[in-house]
Amino acid sequence: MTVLELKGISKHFGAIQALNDVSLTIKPGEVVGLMGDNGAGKSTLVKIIAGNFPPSHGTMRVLDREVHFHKPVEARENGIEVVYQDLALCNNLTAAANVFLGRELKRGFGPIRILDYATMYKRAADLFKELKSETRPRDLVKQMSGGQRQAVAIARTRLSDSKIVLMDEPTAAISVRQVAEVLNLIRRLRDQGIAVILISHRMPDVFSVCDKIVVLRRGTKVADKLISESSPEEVTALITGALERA
Amino acid sequence: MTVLELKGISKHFGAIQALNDVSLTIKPGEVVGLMGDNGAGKSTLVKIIAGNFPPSHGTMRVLDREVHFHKPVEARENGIEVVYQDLALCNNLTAAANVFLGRELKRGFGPIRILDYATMYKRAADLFKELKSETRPRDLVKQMSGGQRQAVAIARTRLSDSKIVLMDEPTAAISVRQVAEVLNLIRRLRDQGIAVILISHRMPDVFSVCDKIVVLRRGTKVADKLISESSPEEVTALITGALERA
Amino acid sequence: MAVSLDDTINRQTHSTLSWLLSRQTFWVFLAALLACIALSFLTDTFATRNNLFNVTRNFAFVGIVAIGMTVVIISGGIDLSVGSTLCLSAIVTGLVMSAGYPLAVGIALALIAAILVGVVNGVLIAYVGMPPFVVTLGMLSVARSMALVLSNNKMVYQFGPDQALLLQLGGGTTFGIANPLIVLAVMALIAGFVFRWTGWGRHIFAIGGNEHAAILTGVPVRRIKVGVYVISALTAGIAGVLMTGWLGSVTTNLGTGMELTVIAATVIGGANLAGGVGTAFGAVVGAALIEVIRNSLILLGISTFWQGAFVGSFIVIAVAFDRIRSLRQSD
Amino acid sequence: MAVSLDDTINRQTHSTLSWLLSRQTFWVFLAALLACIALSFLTDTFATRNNLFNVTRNFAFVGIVAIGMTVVIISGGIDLSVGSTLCLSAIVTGLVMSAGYPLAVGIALALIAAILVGVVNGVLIAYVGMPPFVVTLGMLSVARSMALVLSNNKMVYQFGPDQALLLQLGGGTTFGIANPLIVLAVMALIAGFVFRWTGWGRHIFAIGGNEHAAILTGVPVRRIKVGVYVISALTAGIAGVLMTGWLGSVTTNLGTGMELTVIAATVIGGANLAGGVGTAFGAVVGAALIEVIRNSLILLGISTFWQGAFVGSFIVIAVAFDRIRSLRQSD
Amino acid sequence: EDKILAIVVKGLDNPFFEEINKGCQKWNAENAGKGYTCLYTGPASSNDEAGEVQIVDDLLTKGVAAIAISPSNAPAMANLLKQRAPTIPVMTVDADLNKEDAALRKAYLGTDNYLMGVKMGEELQKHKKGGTVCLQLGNVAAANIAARAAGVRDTLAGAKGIDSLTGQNGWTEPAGCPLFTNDQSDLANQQMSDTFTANPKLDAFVLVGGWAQFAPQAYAQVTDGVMERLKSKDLVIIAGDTLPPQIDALKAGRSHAQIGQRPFEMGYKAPDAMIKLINGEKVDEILFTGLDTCLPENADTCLAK
Ligand SMILES: Nc1ncnc2c1ncn2[C@@H]1O[C@H](COP(=O)(O)OP(=O)(O)OP(=O)(O)O)[C@@H](O)[C@H]1O
Ligand SMILES: Nc1ncnc2c1ncn2[C@@H]1O[C@H](COP(=O)(O)OP(=O)(O)OP(=O)(O)O)[C@@H](O)[C@H]1O
Ligand SMILES: [Mg+2]
Ligand SMILES: [Mg+2]
Repeated sequence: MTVLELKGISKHFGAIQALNDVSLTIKPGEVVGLMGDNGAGKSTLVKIIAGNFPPSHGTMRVLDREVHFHKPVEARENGIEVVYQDLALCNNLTAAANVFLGRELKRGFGPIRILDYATMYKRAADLFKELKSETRPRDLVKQMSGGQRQAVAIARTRLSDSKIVLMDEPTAAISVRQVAEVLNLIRRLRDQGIAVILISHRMPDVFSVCDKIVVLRRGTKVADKLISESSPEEVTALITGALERA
Repeated sequence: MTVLELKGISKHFGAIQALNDVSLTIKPGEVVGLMGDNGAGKSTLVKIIAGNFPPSHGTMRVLDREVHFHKPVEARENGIEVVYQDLALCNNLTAAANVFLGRELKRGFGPIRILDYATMYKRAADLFKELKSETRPRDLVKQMSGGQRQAVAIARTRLSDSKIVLMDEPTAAISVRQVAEVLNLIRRLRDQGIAVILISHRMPDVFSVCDKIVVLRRGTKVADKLISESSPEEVTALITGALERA
Repeated sequence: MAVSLDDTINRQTHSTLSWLLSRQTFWVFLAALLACIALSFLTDTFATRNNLFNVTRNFAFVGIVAIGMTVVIISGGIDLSVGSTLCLSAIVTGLVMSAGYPLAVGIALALIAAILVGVVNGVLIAYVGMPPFVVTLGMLSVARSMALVLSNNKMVYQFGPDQALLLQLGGGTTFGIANPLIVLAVMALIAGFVFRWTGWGRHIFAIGGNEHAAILTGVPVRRIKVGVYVISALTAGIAGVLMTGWLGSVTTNLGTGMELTVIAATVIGGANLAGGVGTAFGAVVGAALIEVIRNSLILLGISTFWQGAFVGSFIVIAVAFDRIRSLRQSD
Repeated sequence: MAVSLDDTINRQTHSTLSWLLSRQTFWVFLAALLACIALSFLTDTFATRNNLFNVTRNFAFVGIVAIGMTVVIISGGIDLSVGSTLCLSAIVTGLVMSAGYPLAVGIALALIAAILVGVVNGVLIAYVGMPPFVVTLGMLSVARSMALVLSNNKMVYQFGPDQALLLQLGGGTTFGIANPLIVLAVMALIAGFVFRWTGWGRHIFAIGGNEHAAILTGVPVRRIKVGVYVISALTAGIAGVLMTGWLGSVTTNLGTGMELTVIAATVIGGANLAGGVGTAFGAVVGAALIEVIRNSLILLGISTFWQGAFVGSFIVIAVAFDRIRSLRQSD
Repeated sequence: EDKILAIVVKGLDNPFFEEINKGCQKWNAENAGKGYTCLYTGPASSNDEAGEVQIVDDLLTKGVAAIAISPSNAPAMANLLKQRAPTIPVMTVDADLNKEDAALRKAYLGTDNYLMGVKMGEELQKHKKGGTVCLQLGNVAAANIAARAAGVRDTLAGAKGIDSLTGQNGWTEPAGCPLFTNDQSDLANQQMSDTFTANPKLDAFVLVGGWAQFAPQAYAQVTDGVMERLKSKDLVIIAGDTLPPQIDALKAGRSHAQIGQRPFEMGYKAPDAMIKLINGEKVDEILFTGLDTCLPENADTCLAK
């Protein structure tokens, strides 16, 4: 069984060919490191999987069923959760409100259902604690540091039963302490059978948690192999173009 | 001689004490790694040095002269260049326009001085080449990838004779290839006698280029020592709080 | 260590008082209150039952529309078509009732006309992706033109069998309080509740804060945006019906330029045109303040030539005051 | 490797044609052109010298103010006070000249009054940090109130010894072209040059794109913003003087509601209210299109009741067209 | 195809002008097939003076057989006529050009506005021999309103050229008066009630134009507050125009006299006047439409048929 299967995905923006015939298969509980130079097309690939925009060509299957996402929420309904590179936070809302955005908890008296602030604060606090992040659920995101913001974005993916979590440079702006937590989190996801795609420029991170590594170069996939069969040196060579293909 | 000397700098935002009595001395050509947990106050410190806002308490000296910056351009006039964490780019302008923003090149016929597009494109292209970044000077920043944007922000600091360059996580979003270039750039700056403050969460980067390391913890300086006398383990312990002070 | 993390996470960063003091709405409320107190001493006519009744009734119309405008502004939009929508709804009420239909039919059709305006605005903004300023600027012309065409530019002042009911609705009182004021109060309470306690309310703030993030997190942004413009048009429609009842006649220049007054009220009350910030109470306070200024100029015998200067300066001062306070705080 | 990097860096990503086709201004220009051609066939009066003269003269006033508005909108602001500023400047011209002073003094004082308005707007926006919408909304009331107070609400229509000169300036022609049109052309050329070739022009685009970034990179944001509002007020002032000359009299109604027409023209011409985008040529084309619509309705004998519907729809269609095209492209 | 006789009014948003339109349409109905059509038009808003000038300009270009204008900005309109020097007959209705520009139009058909003001003043003086009086004016700077106000003031003061009543003949205007309504009936009523509140002893209120009464219900509420004083004629209200809701107000005792213009007659007679001018027949330069003086006792019969 595959969680996600991409076949011949291409994407161009006007004259720019961001992705060129990329195919990819991911099994449950697999952690895939997606690497590549800046502008190689990593974020574009993530956005296509997450339903932000459709590919110019190519097909996508989730759990062996062909899917065509027209908006992000459809991807989420198919069990795909994303931590975006730009985090996608509302600065004017609190951390807890951002975590629960789009799936607020409610409590009801009869047909009237109102927001359940207490539970949302409580659960958000628990999530932040799990991530070992000093983030206050009641604080506005506006005033938060880069790492705190990242914690909010990551906490979001933990709300539902997802099958695959896409993380676009989740460790880029966070401190050693929290990097370790994110990597632990990825391991925990894997143990629960959730697949993870980790985009990162940090070689050590990728080599410490990933099972498989995929390298994009100018929109084309130039490597797709088990981490145990590769090495940081090889990957660096692939990224920089010193090595054509592996 | 010191390039920069901070004495007892504190900063609070309402109830939040972001910096607490931080003192720091930097000599010409010294590369200082500034580390700390998320929200430790690193960016706040950088913004104070760069003249974005004044400190609540404390004094600052540049080249042994006390300074009080009221706006960023005053810091720049004192030879302080900054790469901000959020990059400070105008999405609607081209890469070249962003590089030269605020100090456009002009050519004149008599008193009328018009923008010198050709030279600006040329010089921007040279700077990007120097950084080994595939960034097109005529492209709008809007459409650029994270790394390309970073290259634009870094290119900016190379325009003038600066005495100190502050870099707030310049390598956070860029690929291995360009990380190496940025680190090389830092070394080249050092060789020219320019001091650098490098904020980074990437231990290997800090240990490969810095002479000195400063660790902030919840707004307080908990370490300020030569890199040769420290170790990644010690720094990690300082950041996480496992070690109180060193 | 775990305890200290817990502590940090649960720390309260604002006291209730400092929260209150940081709200523009609070300061404007204070300003309005002080103005009223000053006027009660300066004139012996301001604090009379009659004058207070007039003042409250007068600002109710602007206040009702301002609540709808607040919703739009929170979502990061703007609605310039409210004045024309109000006119259209008033004309429809008048025409339907003068054709002999009962009040309920008149109101229903008037509100349907208003909702249609809102739907067109909303669809163009949410689905075609056009800027709200442009769409509603266009609608400002179109809706008033429709009112002209429908009424053939005739003054409508006879409202058929239910005329008394209509006049009572807009011009009458309940327990000594002007009916429009009661409508305003009810709507403000509903809006306040929705903003704070419902997912929909949360979502309009999210859209105003970062629309892109709202889309990515699965907020039904387009549907909500259509709803937002429908609500704005609906409040204008309700105000149109009530104004018809109050005035006892409709002409096609009703509500001309009203959009700017309404936006002024909303902004004075603390809504931020950049989106993501605003309160229902603020809209009401803003509307009240503008009316108190207008009323006081006449009571104090100041030439109406100066009215614009006073109202305009007050718009600026209300917001400047808030800005200066927040500038000082951030230093 | 080095060659390939060079290649990439120097690659051209847009052809001139695709660049042209991606501009709203181009499409609106095309629309205006087609409308003119159609009208030339549908009516035998449109393409007459006389009518073309009228049309061009009429849109010149809106066009002149739209150029100033474009500057403001590029910088990410908005100026709602232009209609009132225009009126104030016209009133000052009238009063000064009817008091017997020469034309030059009248114009100088009128423009000084306009500049004052711009300075107040600019300082409040740039230095106090208030939102432009609020400040200029306040100024909309204040400036007109000043015009009322100065003129004592009397119509001014005798302009002293230099009356003939003034009337010639606003209503006369040079080489058969209406003077206001010449002023418009000169101003559009200057604006186009400034936008493209000066640091100041570059900086207003930067401020509109990311004000924070502009501050950090040392652009004198505050000073530029004050300048922007002064320019906007100044264009309104110039239009005010010219309109006085064209109309041959001034009342305090002049320019009422004009801000919305001007903004519509600017937006139709491709300026983006979010800031950072706009052209001088676009402002002129937008103003021309609105006037052609108005003129054609009369020539075609369509009931004036429908005029608002046409103008409003066209505002929406012009921008919708651009939106739909860009939506399709991004798919 | 019929030739066009155009009537250009100040703004389509005013019910008064709609009466002109009715006259124009009645003329069309009665004169179908005679080679002429009456066209009623104007800018959307009465505030849009420049717009009115542009419309006239466009109509001259389009080519009409004759034109009748109600200028909002008389000198501006005169200026246009000077420049275009049209060869077709031009006349004015409802509002005239200034005296010095009278040569630019062949005829004026409409109310004698000064006389209308005089009549208002006379009606007021039947009830009051002095006191405080507040005038409510309309759109800023409208010449016809100004002429009426002058008539009222001159009559009350018993002298010519009075700018403001400051005690002449016992009449004064309190602070804050006169009021300008911008032609908006809601604002007109708000101003009225505020003025009654501010000046509880006010002796008289002259609605130089009838805007407040165009909103009969609001007007009723405003006057309810002073009904006792109206009944006892302690407070006197004199108003301009006699549109149906105004007659209702008069009958209800909410005003003491209404001086009416005859807009329908203007719209109905203007086409005939224009045809005469086209044919070179002689037309009086000033064609005053009459004034109706409506009092509570003759409210049902005062209007000219
Ligand atoms: N909306 C867009 N319009 C036009 N071009 C785009 C758009 N989005 C991305 N691109 C281009 O597509 C290419 C791939 O961009 P993408 O963001 O996927 O790179 P990336 O691999 O995520 O890089 P980074 O590591 O810097 O984040 C780049 O050349 C970029 O300029
Ligand atoms: N403008 C502001 N208003 C209120 N609080 C602020 C503001 N800027 C920063 N803070 C707070 O100050 C503290 C320090 O923030 P700062 O951005 O300096 O952290 P940092 O060390 O740069 O973290 P990171 O590594 O995540 O970038 C944080 O708690 C943050 O929430
Ligand atoms: Mg990316
Ligand atoms: Mg930081």
